[in-house]
Amino acid sequence: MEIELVTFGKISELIPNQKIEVEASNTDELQTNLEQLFPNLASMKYKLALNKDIVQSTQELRNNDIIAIMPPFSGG
Amino acid sequence: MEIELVTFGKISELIPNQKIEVEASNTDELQTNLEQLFPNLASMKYKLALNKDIVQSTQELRNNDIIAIMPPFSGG
Amino acid sequence: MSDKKIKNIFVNGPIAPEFIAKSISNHSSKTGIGGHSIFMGQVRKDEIDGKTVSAIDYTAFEELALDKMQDIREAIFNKYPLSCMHVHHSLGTIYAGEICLFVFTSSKHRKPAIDACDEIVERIKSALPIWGKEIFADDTHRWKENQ
Amino acid sequence: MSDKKIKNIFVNGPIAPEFIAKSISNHSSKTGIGGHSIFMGQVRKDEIDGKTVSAIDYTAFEELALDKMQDIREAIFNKYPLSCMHVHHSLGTIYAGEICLFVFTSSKHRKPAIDACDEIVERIKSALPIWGKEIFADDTHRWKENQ
Repeated sequence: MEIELVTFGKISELIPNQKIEVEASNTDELQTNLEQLFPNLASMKYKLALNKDIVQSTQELRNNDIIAIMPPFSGG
Repeated sequence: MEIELVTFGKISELIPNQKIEVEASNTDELQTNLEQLFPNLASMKYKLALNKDIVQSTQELRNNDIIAIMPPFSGG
Repeated sequence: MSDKKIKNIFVNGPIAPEFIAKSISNHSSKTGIGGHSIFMGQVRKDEIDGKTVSAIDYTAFEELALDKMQDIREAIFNKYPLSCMHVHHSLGTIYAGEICLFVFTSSKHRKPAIDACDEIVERIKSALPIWGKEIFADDTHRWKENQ
Repeated sequence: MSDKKIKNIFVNGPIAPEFIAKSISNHSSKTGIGGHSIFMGQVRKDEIDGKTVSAIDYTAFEELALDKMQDIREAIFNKYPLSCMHVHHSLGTIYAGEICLFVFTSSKHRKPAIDACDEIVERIKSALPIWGKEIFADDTHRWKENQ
């Protein structure tokens, strides 16, 4: 299925926003896929958000879901 | 000897600034004198200052000393 | 998510002292307030490996940040007896010496305003998806990390 | 007593938001500052035994207060790594809704500014010989007492 990747901060310099085809039924599987697609990611600290909710434990994926990849926050 | 009384806050409404003759060699004796002269004072919470230093323990008095009578602070 | 209207906290560019003054004077009609607490974050001209920070460029995942801020707002109002709470965070390029964060709390007595302001700042730094890119004088950059 | 120049903290009348804005913008050239903390006291329109406070009239034993404030200033600078500290307290009649106390601290990181500001406010309330007379709408009054 297709998902939309949105990236922020330092990670936006490595992975541009894009739509990708993935074989993943949940966010845990997606994370493994992403780290294969983008090997840099494996060594970085990041969180995922699914359709604007931060992923705390694995969530099911649907076609056209939006996945944000977020490095550690540094606001304030 | 003569001392100068300076009063503040609520106490300034009861005891105006004035010079008084006292028989007192230190601030403890003075306090007793003051509470006889101004009976209202005995039932009030207050601190004395001698020449702009707050009296923590008894201090010797000299002629023309300035004694401030201060009710509890309420700044801020 | 609550049904309450989501407040925007983001402003483009630095937060001007005049904006802060206006915000303070807006509270003069709220005569139940006895204490106001304010925190302001200012961009530092840090020196890092011999290079000088000239500005921070802030970006955010705005929708998620505003949702998270709404959660913080509700938690803080439940925890402290506040009269008011205002939060503003800059986006875009903020030069050293300029203000990038403004948190303003008010309450009847001083303690809740002070404690709430402190807690809001901590929560903003840890929970809001905002990123600061430190721009050096030579136009290179480094992504900031909160400790 | 120290040999340092004693700073005045007293202003006649309320502290204007524009004064606060000016004070904030004076710090934009101090680019080592990362966090500012401000506390402001505002006069409340309290209701006491059916009467409404319309203003507080502040008086002080000014010389003693400035000496004590100097002690506080030195203790705070010894305890916290501050860049700046500013304190202003009103004298005279301050109407409900107006600002009577302004404490402003700045430091490289946020924590010292926040903690110092909090401690300064506590110390001002307990140690400075200042008295507030609450003036009611009917022109009677009551002397305020800090809890």
